[in-house]
Amino acid sequence: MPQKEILQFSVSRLEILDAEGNLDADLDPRLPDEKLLALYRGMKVGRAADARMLNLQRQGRIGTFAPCTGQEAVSCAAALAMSENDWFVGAFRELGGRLMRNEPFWQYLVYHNGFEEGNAGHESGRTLPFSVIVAAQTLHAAGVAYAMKYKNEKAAVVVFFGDGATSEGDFHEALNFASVYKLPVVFVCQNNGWAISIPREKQTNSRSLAQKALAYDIPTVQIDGNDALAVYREVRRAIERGYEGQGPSFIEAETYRLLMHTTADDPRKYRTDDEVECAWKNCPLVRFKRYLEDRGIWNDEREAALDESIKQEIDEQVRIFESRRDFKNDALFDNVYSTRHAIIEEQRAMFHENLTLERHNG
Amino acid sequence: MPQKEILQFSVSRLEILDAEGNLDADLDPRLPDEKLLALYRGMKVGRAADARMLNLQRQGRIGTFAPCTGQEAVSCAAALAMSENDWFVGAFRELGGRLMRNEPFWQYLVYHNGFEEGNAGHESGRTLPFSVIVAAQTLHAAGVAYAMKYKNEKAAVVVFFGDGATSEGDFHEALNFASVYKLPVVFVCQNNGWAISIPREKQTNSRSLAQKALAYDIPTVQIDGNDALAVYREVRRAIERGYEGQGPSFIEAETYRLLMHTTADDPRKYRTDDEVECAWKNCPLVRFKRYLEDRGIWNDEREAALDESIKQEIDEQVRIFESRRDFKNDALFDNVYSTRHAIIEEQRAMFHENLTLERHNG
Amino acid sequence: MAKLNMVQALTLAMDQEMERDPAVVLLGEDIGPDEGVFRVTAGLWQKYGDERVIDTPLAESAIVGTSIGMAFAGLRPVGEIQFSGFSMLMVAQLEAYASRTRSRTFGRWTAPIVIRMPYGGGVRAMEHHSESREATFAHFPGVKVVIPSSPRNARALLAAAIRDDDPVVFMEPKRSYRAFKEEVPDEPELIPIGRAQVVQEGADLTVISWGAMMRPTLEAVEMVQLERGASIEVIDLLTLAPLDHTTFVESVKKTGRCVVVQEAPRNLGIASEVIALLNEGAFFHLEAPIRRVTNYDVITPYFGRELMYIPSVGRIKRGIEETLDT
Amino acid sequence: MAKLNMVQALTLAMDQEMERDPAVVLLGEDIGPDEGVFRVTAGLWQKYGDERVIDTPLAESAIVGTSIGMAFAGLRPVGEIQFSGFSMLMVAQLEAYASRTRSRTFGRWTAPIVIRMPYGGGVRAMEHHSESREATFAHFPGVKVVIPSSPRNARALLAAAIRDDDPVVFMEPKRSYRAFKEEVPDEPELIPIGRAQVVQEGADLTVISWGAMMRPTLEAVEMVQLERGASIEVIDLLTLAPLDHTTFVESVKKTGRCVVVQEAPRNLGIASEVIALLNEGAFFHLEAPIRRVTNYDVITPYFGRELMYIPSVGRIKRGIEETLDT
Ligand SMILES: Cc1ncc(C[n+]2csc(CCOP(=O)(O)OP(=O)(O)O)c2C)c(N)n1
Ligand SMILES: Cc1ncc(C[n+]2csc(CCOP(=O)(O)OP(=O)(O)O)c2C)c(N)n1
Ligand SMILES: [Mg+2]
Ligand SMILES: [Mg+2]
Repeated sequence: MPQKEILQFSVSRLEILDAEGNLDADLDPRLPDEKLLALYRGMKVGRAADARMLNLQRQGRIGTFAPCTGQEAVSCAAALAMSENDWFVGAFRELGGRLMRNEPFWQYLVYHNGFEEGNAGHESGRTLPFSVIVAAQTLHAAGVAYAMKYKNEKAAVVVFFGDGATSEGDFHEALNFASVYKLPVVFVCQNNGWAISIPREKQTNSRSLAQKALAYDIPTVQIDGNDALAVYREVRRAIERGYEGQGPSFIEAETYRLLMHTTADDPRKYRTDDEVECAWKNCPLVRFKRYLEDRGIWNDEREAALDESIKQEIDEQVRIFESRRDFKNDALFDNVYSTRHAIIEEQRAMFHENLTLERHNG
Repeated sequence: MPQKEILQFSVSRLEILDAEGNLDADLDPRLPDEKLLALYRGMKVGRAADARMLNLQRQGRIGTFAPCTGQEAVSCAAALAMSENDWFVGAFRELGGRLMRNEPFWQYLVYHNGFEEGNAGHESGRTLPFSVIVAAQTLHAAGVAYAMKYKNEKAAVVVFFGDGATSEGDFHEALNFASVYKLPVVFVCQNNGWAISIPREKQTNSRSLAQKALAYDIPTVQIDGNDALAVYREVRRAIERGYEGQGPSFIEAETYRLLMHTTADDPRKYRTDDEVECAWKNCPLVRFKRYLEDRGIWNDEREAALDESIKQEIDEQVRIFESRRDFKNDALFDNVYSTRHAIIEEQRAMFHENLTLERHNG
Repeated sequence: MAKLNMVQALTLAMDQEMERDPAVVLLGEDIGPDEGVFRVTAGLWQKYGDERVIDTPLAESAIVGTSIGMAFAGLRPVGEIQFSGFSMLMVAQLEAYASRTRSRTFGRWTAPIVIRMPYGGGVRAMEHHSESREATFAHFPGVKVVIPSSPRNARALLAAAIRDDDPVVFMEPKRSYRAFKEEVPDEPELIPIGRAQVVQEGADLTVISWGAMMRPTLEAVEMVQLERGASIEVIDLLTLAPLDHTTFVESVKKTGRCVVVQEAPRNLGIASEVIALLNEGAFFHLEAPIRRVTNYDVITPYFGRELMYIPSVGRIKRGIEETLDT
Repeated sequence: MAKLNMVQALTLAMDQEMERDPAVVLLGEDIGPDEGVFRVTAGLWQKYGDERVIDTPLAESAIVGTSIGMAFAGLRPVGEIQFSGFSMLMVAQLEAYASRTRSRTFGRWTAPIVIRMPYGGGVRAMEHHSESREATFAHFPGVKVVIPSSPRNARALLAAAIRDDDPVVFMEPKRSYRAFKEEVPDEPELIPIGRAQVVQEGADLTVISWGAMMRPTLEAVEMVQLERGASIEVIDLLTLAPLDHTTFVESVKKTGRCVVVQEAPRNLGIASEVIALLNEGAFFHLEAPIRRVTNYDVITPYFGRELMYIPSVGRIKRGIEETLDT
């Protein structure tokens, strides 16, 4: 009864639409035209919004932010695959998907201009706000999913995180928790090749990130994350698995961060221009556009019209953002607790006194 | 290019000496007699020491402790497989192995009688003290291994932890860290079926714990942890892999906690007597004794002599323990920092004053 | 009305809150069939089942992190950390999310979770099982920290914590778990979080304490009163964050003298903040330095020596006497 | 002797310590080719290579936990936490192992590690990038906490921290990283850990601060001195744990008045402990309440409002004036 193999595992990789625009017709999810167009628009909006933010940041009109350019297919196709009842739990690099979930861009800008008001009040439903502590949100996703299961709601949770996030303890605890209770969580790893300056190969010694899920017996797949059709298909399947009580799924979406980590970062310090140039050839938008053209539902004219409409939309949002500058100075005191407490209110009074004196003196 | 399998993994299981004493001669590590006898003695000492502690605890002569009965093969055979230069990094359930590493039992008792002196001063070399925070020590093991590699020492680190520990974030971070730097760490998971009241099946939804290592591309194996020969063989192989710069290894040793979690625990609340009775049939000592007998190097007479010698040894250690009760009251102030600080010394003075007054008044 | 010890009173609170509100769920290590290592969840798994009394994997960050997610989605999770010594593993989730989600989203998202944990020494426990870390949690803006001192206030405070819309770290003095019984009304009772209790009024000196230190404190106070006829006001803080400074500032304005009794080490404990607030609010009424009777700034001693380090009745008594004499 | 900013001074300290002692290794996220997100490790990876300047996976508990292991085995690891906002993920390793290994093993094992981290606000950083959590670390017995305020003392304190046989949390005021330059001697220089520095002597009032608050504090002090001819003593704590209370108690005994300036929220900050110690050591010399000029007990504001909340020169000045006038 010596040594014997008791368990086998494998990781497979899925690509539907490659960088050259070749399509695997069998796997094509055959989305209706209006969905395809919505997806393309979403990705284009994400790209354009990113570019605008870069401008605003350089002009000092907003603060540091993490651009998403190159990764639009992941969050946008996932957002398309989700219903309103599903939960979108992001980190900080899902601009396209967030906007598709109806988060107003002007609020996104308010937030990135340093005001918590950017997280407040908009009715984007089940989209959780930014999460900066890497991997922490994976646990929130598991908790939300527990609540959905507990309440017997037909709803799944799609949570996004990077390749770097897979090294954190919270990531591990979240996958285990989701697996133990068979929770409807779709773990979407945006493997963009880098965690700031750490390349994927130094982040972990594993041959894939998809295989991380084997530790928990969670169904897993690696996909080309710049292939919006593959993202859509796998996220959708995973959501349905969640609805059916089959538990969590894991998706490694291989993509690339085409720009800097954040606007405070200088990627030249750790990667070559060549690598980046090469990566631009895999741009998720280019191949998707070709796919639409091949289907005969797209042409240069429509492209121009779309660009114009997006520009107007973004202009409008920036205009709203610029007009929202009347923020209460003492807002931080408002929500320390759900009810007022003497110690906070005394400090609020001190705060006002100080501000008044400051104005008076300065 | 549709969907294709890109990576295959498997987990195998190894047994050499089964519960009935059947031996897989091909896999038998063929240890020389004196090593076999040392190993048997080590396991017996562990068992007897455990029993004595249970007595002492019931008499109130020591405090709460975590018995190891049933799991002796894991830490003892691992200790045998290690050289003095290798590091033994335990949790709290490796009594047998610790004693084989020359940790004096009387010190172990001092510790369990509530005095930090039990961790102090003994020259057990590269054996780290007790670690209570579950899984935390796996990171220390990785750090020690980094130092060994950095210093070019021929030394590996064997770290022990339970099935429950595999759920903690630190466990995950340690495996990843060890894998990234190809560190000479042997991760030994003592899967004893329970984490206090949580059965292995509820701790994780995975079919094995061995497969946890697949996430990091760390070589892994599941073994019968009550099979001392299997433990020896795999730990030894893993240590050598470490020496050769091949990085970490993972071993899931399936065993069983025959007694309570700690003396403060009542296992009847969560598991049946039947289950426990069944598990006694797998006792690692019984089969090993039979193996020795089959090899013609053991008999009842020797067993009786061994029992007597162990009893004397333990009696002697308990005697030393009982004689070491002259602990400094203010010892806690001695090692807050490496050098004296006014604030601590002032408090030491207050402490003495208080003790004096207390004695005076009470 | 039944006579309950603190463990029973806590169980009662959870039971009644679970009956009242199906959104209340419990999660933690060994809280199901094992009923918690101190049996605080006794009978609840049997009554409410796996889905509401959730035995979790061994992962403290997960207990709090998933609680936060559950709360986002409308549940009222009550997480148990088996001993406060393991609570450091979850402070990141507490500090970065539970404490500030309300503020950073203007109330769009909130994290009404309770994190229960036994704390403190005196029960001859293993290493890392006897810490008093309330100040660590209390230092994070947005977190409420509550510590009961008796069966009755434990029940009423835990019920209030579960109904509270903010994250509450609820620390249970394990030394008091079974130390004594008290009449606890059958009907749900609430004590507002954020208020200290004047346990007894007095004119000459104010003693402030909380949790497991209340019992030796009251004993010491009684001795001093008997021996010297002094009139001593005693305050049980009950909530450590946000502090009810009004109550103790008013008290010390009246008495002019104050002793703070704390089980935790001295440096940066709750007593430090109490003194700072008294310095600000009652300075001109102080007739003597405020005295701290606390543990020392050493690691929490293993049980062989712990009782020499935790404030004793004698030390507290001397602290009061010396302050009266200054 | 060269004029360096704080970043350059810190780099110099690490470079010289690495040259001196091959046991010194650095580890952290992005400290290699990227040279740290603030470039504090500039040139060190190029000079010392992968083995001594270790780019780690994204895992803070691992950075500290493996540092502890390295220290057990004779290395002198200097870990970097990218921003103090992420440091909560490693407090379990700090509290349960780094801080107490020496005590719990009577020195048989020790954890001489340094954990560097930038802290504090004022640089318009993202959320969770501007906290001041020194009190969290300082509350753990056995941990030393050091915060420099200038290039020269940053270099000398970091060198001392690396040579120190105890775990040191070394917090770098990122607002001061490039704010100004100072002459820094070429030769290694050490400042003993555990000692505060009297920056200037004075007779009427003592101002105590540390880190990034030293600059606005000194500015405010100068204004008050000019405007009112007051004589003000200024103390830079430098070490937050263990506190050098002798220095500030003696000072306040002399001046009778004190203001503590702190960037962190008020509740349970270092200022609270300073006040508690002054209450104990200088009570009968105090002529006015000790004043705290601090942030408020709210979450660390996102950058849009942060400068309204962090103590400003004006607030510090008023704090001093009002205390002089009481
Ligand atoms: C716990 C924690 N540690 C460190 C950081 C600093 N940091 C922000 S993003 C980042 C890299 C994240 O890499 P990855 O997960 O791959 O996401 P990506 O940025 O590539 O989208 C780091 C180190 C953080 N935000 N949180
Ligand atoms: C971080 C942490 N959480 C909880 C505990 C309490 N505790 C001690 S042992 C234990 C179970 C450990 O199970 P396992 O890892 O399987 O080891 P075993 O006790 O079975 O040897 C628990 C929950 C702890 N010591 N540390
Ligand atoms: Mg990445
Ligand atoms: Mg176990």
